[in-house]
This record gives sequence, C-alpha cells and structure tokens, in this order.
Amino acid sequence: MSDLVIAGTRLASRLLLGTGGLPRPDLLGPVLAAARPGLVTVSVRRTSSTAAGGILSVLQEHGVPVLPNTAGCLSAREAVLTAELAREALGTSWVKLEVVGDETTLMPDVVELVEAAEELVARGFTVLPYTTDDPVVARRLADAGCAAVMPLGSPIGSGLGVLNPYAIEAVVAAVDVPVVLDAGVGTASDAALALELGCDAVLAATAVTRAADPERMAHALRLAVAAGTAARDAGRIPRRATARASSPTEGRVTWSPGSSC
Amino acid sequence: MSDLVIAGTRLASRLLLGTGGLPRPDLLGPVLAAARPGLVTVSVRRTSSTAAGGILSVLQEHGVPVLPNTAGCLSAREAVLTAELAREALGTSWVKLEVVGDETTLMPDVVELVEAAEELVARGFTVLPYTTDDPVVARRLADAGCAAVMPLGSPIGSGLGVLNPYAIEAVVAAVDVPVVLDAGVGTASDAALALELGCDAVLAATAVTRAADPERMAHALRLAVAAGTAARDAGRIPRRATARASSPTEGRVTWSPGSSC
Amino acid sequence: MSDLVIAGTRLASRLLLGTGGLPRPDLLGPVLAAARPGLVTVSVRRTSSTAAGGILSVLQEHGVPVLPNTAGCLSAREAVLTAELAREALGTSWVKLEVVGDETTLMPDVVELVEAAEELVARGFTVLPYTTDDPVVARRLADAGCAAVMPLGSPIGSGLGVLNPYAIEAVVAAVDVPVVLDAGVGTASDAALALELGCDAVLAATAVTRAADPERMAHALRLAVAAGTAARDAGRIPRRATARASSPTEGRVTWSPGSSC
Amino acid sequence: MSDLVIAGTRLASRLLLGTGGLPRPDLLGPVLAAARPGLVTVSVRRTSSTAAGGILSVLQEHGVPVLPNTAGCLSAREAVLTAELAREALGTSWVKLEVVGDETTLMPDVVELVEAAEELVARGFTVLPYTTDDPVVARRLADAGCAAVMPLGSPIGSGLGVLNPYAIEAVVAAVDVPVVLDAGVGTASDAALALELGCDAVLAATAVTRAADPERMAHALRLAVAAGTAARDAGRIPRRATARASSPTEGRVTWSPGSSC
Amino acid sequence: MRLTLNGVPLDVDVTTLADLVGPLPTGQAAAVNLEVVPRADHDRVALADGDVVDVVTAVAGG
Amino acid sequence: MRLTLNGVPLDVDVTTLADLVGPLPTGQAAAVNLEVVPRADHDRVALADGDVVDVVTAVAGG
Amino acid sequence: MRLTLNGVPLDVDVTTLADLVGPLPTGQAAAVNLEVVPRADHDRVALADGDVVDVVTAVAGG
Amino acid sequence: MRLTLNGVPLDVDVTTLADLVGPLPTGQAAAVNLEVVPRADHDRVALADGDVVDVVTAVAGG
Repeated sequence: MSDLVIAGTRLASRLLLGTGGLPRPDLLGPVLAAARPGLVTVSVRRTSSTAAGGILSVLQEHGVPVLPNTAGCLSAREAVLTAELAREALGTSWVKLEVVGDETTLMPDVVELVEAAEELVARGFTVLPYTTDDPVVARRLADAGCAAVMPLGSPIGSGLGVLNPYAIEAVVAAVDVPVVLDAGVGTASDAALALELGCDAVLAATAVTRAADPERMAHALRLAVAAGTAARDAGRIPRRATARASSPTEGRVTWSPGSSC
Repeated sequence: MSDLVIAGTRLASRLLLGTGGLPRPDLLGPVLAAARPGLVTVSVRRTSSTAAGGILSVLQEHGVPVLPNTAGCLSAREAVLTAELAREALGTSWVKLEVVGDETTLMPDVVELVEAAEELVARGFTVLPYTTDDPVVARRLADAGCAAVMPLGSPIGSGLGVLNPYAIEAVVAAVDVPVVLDAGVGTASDAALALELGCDAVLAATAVTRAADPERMAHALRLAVAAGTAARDAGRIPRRATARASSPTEGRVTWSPGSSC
Repeated sequence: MSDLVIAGTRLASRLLLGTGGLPRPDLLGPVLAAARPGLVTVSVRRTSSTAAGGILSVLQEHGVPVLPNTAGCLSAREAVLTAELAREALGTSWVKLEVVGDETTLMPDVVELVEAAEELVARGFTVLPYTTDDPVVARRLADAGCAAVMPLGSPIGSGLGVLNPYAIEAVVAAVDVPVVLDAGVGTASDAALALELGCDAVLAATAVTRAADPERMAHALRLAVAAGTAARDAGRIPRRATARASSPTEGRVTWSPGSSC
Repeated sequence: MSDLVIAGTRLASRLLLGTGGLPRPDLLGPVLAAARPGLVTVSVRRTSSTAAGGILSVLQEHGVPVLPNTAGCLSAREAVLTAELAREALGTSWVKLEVVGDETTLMPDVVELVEAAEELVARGFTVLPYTTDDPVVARRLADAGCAAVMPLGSPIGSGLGVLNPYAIEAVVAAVDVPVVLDAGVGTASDAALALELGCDAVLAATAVTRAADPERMAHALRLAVAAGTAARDAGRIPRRATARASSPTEGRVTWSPGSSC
Repeated sequence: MRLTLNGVPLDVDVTTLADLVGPLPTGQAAAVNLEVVPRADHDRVALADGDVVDVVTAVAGG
Repeated sequence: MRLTLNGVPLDVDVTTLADLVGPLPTGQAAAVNLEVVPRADHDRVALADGDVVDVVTAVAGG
Repeated sequence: MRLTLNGVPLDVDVTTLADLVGPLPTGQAAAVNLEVVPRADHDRVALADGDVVDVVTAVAGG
Repeated sequence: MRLTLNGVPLDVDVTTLADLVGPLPTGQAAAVNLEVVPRADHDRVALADGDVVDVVTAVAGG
C-alpha cells in the first residue's frame, strides 16, 4: 500500500493519535516517539479551563501535524463555531468534525453531522467527520466534500474493537475518500483488523493514553497498523470451512494397510 | 515480554513458520528473510515422493533452527516412527508432534497424542504437540513432559483464526510451559490476537505460503506478533459497555443553555 | 411480557411478517396460519406490474392487519407519495417507512428517513420507520413522533442475523417507543436473540418466504419469538467466565485421599 | 424432525433438564410442568449429605425418565463406581457420564472419559458422555458404544452459549449417534442455535434453575428447542454478504428520471 | 386526449378520472400527476391532455 | 464392631449390611468398601471390623 | 464595562478586544459573542457592555 | 534379493543397507522394516529377502 494521502497531503503514518487521557502530560513525548502518528488530534478549550495545555510545542518538536477536533459539540452550529476557533488558533483548516448525539454512547448525530460537514466544506475547511458505521451516511459525507470519513468501530473509549466488521467493509466500499477507523480500538489486533477490512488508517486515543503503559501500547499500535497494512496487501488466504493439509500427504513411511497397525 | 525460551533454548522470534504450500520453492528464502522465524517446521517423506526437498540448505543459510513434524500420522505408533526418522535425518531431538484423528478436519486425536507424547518424552525427545484447545488435555501433555503445547485456533489451513478465544485463554491458564497457537491463523490480526490472549508464540504455515504474496504476509505476521506481544505487555484498557470521552468535557465555548441554540 | 401495543393498538403477536418472495402465492395462507403475525406488510405497485396481487383477501381471511411499506423509495418525497397511495388504497394510516440509500446494501438513508418521518407524522400517519441500528437516529425518529422504530439486524435478505447486538441494545435503551427488529433475521435463534436483547417484536420476510419450507419456518419463528419473550421475562443467568457446578459438590462416594486411587 | 430416539428409547422431548441449583425444592414440579423434558438428570450422594433428596417422587409424578450423572468424578474409576451406585439405586442402566479434569473449568478429562465409557459399555450401561466439542473424541466415544455424545457449548454454569459453533457442527458431522448440547446454555437463543447447528437435543440445568424465574425459563427453553428444531427442518435461507430485496423492484409510482425529484 | 397510464402512453377519450379507471376495488388507489386522488373525488377530477395517471394495488412485499 | 458409615466412624453391633442400613427405599443404594452391594444381597453380606459402608440417594443435580 | 470572559462576569475598563486579551500566543483564539475574531482584527474590534468574550487554547483531546 | 524400497518392489543384489542406499546426505535417514537404522550402522545391517527399506528426506511441510 502506498502512503496515505488525505486532501492531497501525504501523511507519515496510517496511525493517527488522540491525546486525551494521559495520566501525566510528560508521557506525550515518549508516546509520540513510539507511535510516530500521521496526525494528532487536539481539542480547543477555554484558557481558564483545567484542560491540559502546552501541547503544541510537544507536537511541533516531534514534527506531527495537528488535527483539531470538535469533540463535545452537540449541534452543527456548535461544531462550526468550534472549528472556526480551532482554525484561528492553530492556523489549520483541517478539522476532525464531531457532533455528538448522545452523551451516554457519545455516538455521532449523523443528521447534524452532515449539515455541519456541508457548512464547513463551504467555509473552506478540510473536513474529517467522525461518523457511524453507516455506508449511506458515509457516502453523503463524501459527496458533501469531506476529505475522509471516520467511522466508529465501537463507542469512544469502550475498547470493544470493531463490533460490526461487515458494516466497516460496507463503508469502505461506499466511498472513494480515505476511511479512518475511529473509536473503539482497544488493542493491537483491533487496529490490524481495521486495516485488513480495508480502512486506510486507524485513530486511537484511549487505547494508548489509558493503557497501563501508554508508550508501549503506542509502539504496539504502530506495529499493528503496519502489520494490517502488509497483510491486506499480501492477499490473505480465503476462509475455508474445512481443513487443508500444509504438509505433503504422500510419501509417509508407515505400516501398509494390511499390516497390524 | 522477554525472549521465548522452550526447553531451555532461547528462540529468536515468537513467530514460527511452516514451509508447506509455497507455489515455488525459491520463495522460501525471501519468506524466511521477511519472517525471521524462531523455528521452521519440515516434514520427512520418502526420497521418491514428489514432495519438494532441498530445503535444509535454505534453512541453514538463514540460520533458522528446524523443527520436524509428524504431520499425517494417524496413530501414536506412526508418530513415534516418524519422529525417530526425523531425529536420525536431521540430528535434532525436537519434534512437532501431530497425530491426526480425522482426515477431513485434520483435528488431533488427543488420546493417541498423549500416548505418543509420553513415549517420545521417554525416548528423549523434546516434544511440542499440536493439540486441541482443551485445557485439560494441554495440562496432561505438560504433565507428560512436553516442552510446549500447541493448541489450534481453528482447523489447519482454514484461515478461520481463533474460533474460541475463551478456550485458548483457558489453555494458557492451565499450563506452565509455553503455549504456541498453531493452525488457523489467516492474517495479521489473528496472530496479534493470539499473543494478546496469552499465547507465547504463533505458528503459521498456510497463511503465509498460500497468500497471494507470501513474502509480504511473512513480514505482516512478523509485525503482528511483535504488535500483539507489545500490546499484551502494555496492559490494554478494559472493555466497557459504555463510552468514555477522550476529550475534556469542560471548557467548551458555546451558547448558554438559555440562549436559542 | 404483556401484549405488544403500538400507537394504542394491541397486536396479536410479536412476530410481524413480510410477504414478498414466496415461490407460490398459495403458500401465503398456510404461512399466515403458521406464523399468526401481529402485522403483515404489503407493497403498493402499479396494477400493470407483474407483482403478485390478490393478497388482501388472504390477509382478511386470516384476520391479520395490513402494514403497507414504502419499499424501494429513494427519497423522502417518493416515500411520502407511496404512503399516501397506500393510505388511499388500503384505508390505513399505518405505514412502514422505508427510504433506501444504497441499492446494493438496501440500507436506509437516515437523513431522508427522518425528513419523511416528520412529514408523514404531520400528515397524520402512524409511522414505523425501517432504520439503521443507530441509537441517535432512533431517538430522532421517536422524537419526531414515530410509533415504533425498526432497526436492522443486518441487510435485507442477508440472513446474517443481528450483526451488532451492542447497537440493538443501545437502540432499545434510547427510545420509549416499541423497537421492532427488522431485516437480517435468518432463522429461529436470530429472532429469539432479538427479543432477548430487548426488542419488542421481530419482522421477518425473506427468512420465511425463501426458506425451503416457508410454512415450517413461519411456525419456527412464531415459537422463537415466544421463546425469546419468555426468556427475557424469566431473567437469564449472568454470563460467567468460569464454571459453576450444577450438581452438589459434597457427599460423593469415593476413595479417601490417602488410598491408592 | 421425527422424535428423538436414544438407545432405542423414544424421548418425549428434545429438551433434557438438570435439576441442581433450584432456590427452593418446591419449584421442581412447576419447572418440570413447564419444560416437559425428555430426561432429567440427578446425582447420587450420601444420604448424610446436605444435598436435597426426595426428588424421585416428583419426577415420577411428572412421568419423566431419570438420568443419573457421575458429576464431580475425577477419574474413570470414580465414575464407574458412581454409575454402579446409581444403577443399583435407581434401577436404570442409563448414565450421564462425567469425568471432570479441572475443578475451575469443570471441563471433561477426555482421556479418562473414553476409558470410563469403554468400561461402562462393557458393564452393560447405556452411556451418554459429557464431553468437549472435539469431533475426534466424539467419534471415539461413539465407536466405544456410547448411546449419544454430549459436547459442551461452554463451561458448566457459564451461560456463555455455544462458544464454537464450528466445532459443534464438526461433532454432529463426526458421529452417527444423537448429539446433545450440554453445558453453557444461558437463554433461549442458545438452545435454538444448538438445534440449528444440528444437535438432536439440548440439556439445560443452571440456565433454568438459577434464572430469576425458573418456571418461565423452563417454558422458554421448551419453546426454543421446538423453534430450533422446526427452523432446522424448514431449511433456512443461505447467508449472503449482500442484500436482496423482499419487495418487488418493479412497478413503483414515482417521478420519471428526467423530472426534478 | 393523450394520457400516460401506469407509464404507458395512451390515446383515450375520457373526461374524468373515473371515466378512465372505473370504480377501483378495495386495495387500489389512483394518482394524477403524482398526487393521490381520493376515491370519492374520482368522478369530480377532470383529466387534461398530458396527464400522468397511476393506479396501484397492494401486492406481496416487504 | 468399628465401621465407617458415610465417612463417619461408628461403633455398632451388627452382623450383616441389612442389619446396619435396614431396608433401603427406592432411590437408594449401599456399597461396602466401595463395591456396590445389590439390594437382594444386603442380608447375605457380613460386615467386618473396619469396613467402610456408604449409602447413597438420588438428589437434585446436573 | 461589564463583560463575560470565558463564562465569568468581569468589570473592566477596556476599549478593544486586544485591550482585554492582549497578544494571543500561537494556539489560542478569541471570539466575541460567539463569533471568532481573527488575530489581525483584535485591536480593531471594540467591545461593548454585555459582550461575551471567549479565549481558547489547544489542549490534549480526542 | 527381493526388497521393497520406498514402497516399490525391487530385485537387487546387495548385502547391507549401505550397499543399497549408499552414503546418505544430511537430512536423510533410512529404516529397515520400519525400524530406523542409525547412519553409523548402515554398513553393519544386513538385508534379507523380503525386507522393507525406506529412505526419507526433509521436505517442506507443516
């Protein structure tokens, strides 16, 4: 697989990283070094909030492009405002668009999402929407001009992996823009599976930041994304309901059928 | 995770490789270079058979230790004979013990398997038995002195991955010797999952040799085994039925509750 | 569980039936007798089409209420027209609202679906929308005044069952109106599972009409829906990772620990 | 499907019931009335133990044949003794043979199991062994003269259902005697699935006795077994990766392609 | 008058919808130019040249 | 005579198994030294000092 | 002048947005009444009594 | 002498196993009547009429 290109920009990796949830801010540097992500998401919050800032210098130091998100927004209107704040603050028109429809499951509200995507594209943003695993919505987002679509594997922070591989494959089949599996990755095999299903990249946040050893998990996911990419390119064997011998069936030395065995 | 040690021997990798099924013998070298396996299995067959020989020099060239198998044997007696032939031919007392009980599923016959394992241990072999995902049988094999146990994820050559992760975890819990997932691996995520479930290594054959691009799949599995190992060591997040935000929930800029949003 | 009530109407069964796909029209009567469904869907088509008509008299004979659908509609506008045709033709304001967004997967277009639902509710219809397994969309539909929501288990006619049980449970938790699992049921266990996950009813079409023996499968699904309903009401045992004996552990007759056993 | 016949005896139902674990002994009668099982297992224990006795009169009252088990036995020798005690006490030569190999998972020890089965068959017992989901062991048991085989779906009392449907299908394919899914059933859909996979019957114990409402769960499982049996006989639709319309695709009334839709 | 009935061009000499489609049995409905016409209005709705008429019936489906 | 009955040491003065356990109801069985004794033999089997006797009954299980 | 800054009521004597928030470092942005004000306009945008001002910064998230 | 070599009947005039199979390269082994004969004994093991000889080699597998 050649490099991942989103909106004409070549990314250094098919692993994207969220930064929220690290137990200590000083872990971010080692995590970035281990993950070598293609993009790193940040949020924008009031300077007076308790949210940890000072993150940009660390990102710059590691040469990782920043992708602001609109996490927490409950309407298209809020998301557009947040995207505008992020563009002004960070000097990038890229945005990971999130419009949450349910504060328990943190599932996207796809109706507001499509509306926000259309508005942001019209305003010149490069929009990467966090969406459901619905291929029809994914195509709507792609048709609206989104630069990629980011379907969820399972709810944010759940670590349940890809609950519906069939749906993720349908999303991949439905759009021509890159597909980034977002949300739900819990461990390496989840990330590898996403690539094998046809996703172009994986975004992990909680899986890394809340792992017992975030740096090591960052490394694990980097390897897993590379493994999944290579496996997909290698053309896996078909699944078979019956066994197939991997050793020669002829030429064994044994008692002849007639002998007492 | 420290290096894998079986019967006191430190292996160079947690990926073991079977060699049967390559479309062209000259692919073996590149596959070994890409996989860098800790052990490579071979079969012993009559010199007059059509099975591809000349394999040893390639293995030596890549410095990979050989692990003869008893593939195709249908009884303990046959397996012991085959192991003795292999020991004489290859100068190693290590043997991957296979006793097949069903020519359709190629599932092990565990009754004959335990008997063969006991006999081979008594004859001084280092025995690595291919077995089912039954923890009680696994413990019997370990108690019989086997150096490792090799439960199947799914039938040989099926590419169905780990059909019963619960059982594999039970095998891991049941024995003190290394557990090598054998049979059923189809792609990278299967291999990573095996390590995450607690296996100490993975053996792949068909997944590599019959992939569209064996060399690339060999590389993919090497990465996947490393990814699964690192992920297991990193301590994954627990699975949760509900979502958990990865971005700060405070400090968003938005309309006040009273305003018309 | 008490009877299923939708929009104030008590239904005779938690099994709803689609009628398309029967190999012979005369099978409909026996199928209805075996299924005893609470509602039966029909489509409206031009009288000149080759679609099998004459269905209403059979439904009347079996005393089953009819639920016209808007199958095949690709936009809200088409669905509203079709619903109006159905209301006029059949004298019922109930409609199973379908707006297809993708002719390969036949997945709903949820954006058009919500729009159509709002319009039909405004026009006085009792709307039962066929939707995805997205809890946020389900809540939007309920908030729009739909009388029930009908999430898919898997694509129409696929027989893949409930691909994402987690999502179906989330839909059930998200809305106060009845939840009818629609699409994807292939066999009895799928239907029972839907009820156990909290659905209030199951709609089956292809599973019955294209089974080798539609009448028997109709009977099977009727039993399965009853089984799933009873099981849910009975309060199943929790899933446990470890075993728990179901026979007394004390009082066995055996050799004492010290004896040679 | 015709009636279930084991060892020449026609059973009244494909649901078999274990009796251990009821919160109150007086629930047994209502549970039997709701389940109408084909066989009911009991254990034999010292009269001085605290285990609840007085069970036989209830079974007789409901006309249910008794099937003594050897639950808790850890060796072939113990199991044979227990079977002999049961035969003498209950006047039946039928025995559900259990030889446990691991007190955590309560998994069978198949090596001892096969040995015990051979001995009991030689002693004239009608042997129904509780075994793993290993088709090769199942065939050994059938070859040893067992009247049925009873593979586990998942560990006793776990309620995890059928962890490896592939393996259960392999067991069904491997033997000519009836296959009874034993252990692991948690709810109705599990029981229906077992029948659909080709099992001839299901044994449930904990699923019923420890449900919040045992009587209702007994009823649910009776319906589920009937549903699964009928569904299997009905010949389910094949699983398809793509959708297939269940409503006519021709004859819809809509705007012509050229009009502004 | 030139009409389209269920997608098929037609040259007929009718005045109202009822003239064209007659009394519809239960389970059928008619639309003119993709607007449903209630049964009671069939003999009050005049057809015009170029009108598109559709008549539908309930069929097995769904 | 010193016996063990269902795991409990016992000092009793009996001759046969029947003396010790009496007539067993349906659903029960007895074993001496872990050998089952058929009901019909209970009054023919003499007990000896040190014998281990067990009496079992059917209980809910499985 | 009474303002709200990041949700907190404030009584200050300022004329422009720049007066209130000073030069913002990279990674920060300001909005007045929920309209983003480009950095270059901070000293041209006059604040009025009752205005709602927000200043945001990039933080770990997502 | 009539032998079977790798399953094929053979009429040859040899005395020892070594006569028949020659020096085996690494990776090969020989058995007579399904008993493995160590390499060092090949020239000490006499063959008899009817003996079954097998020579195996390592091949790709597993």
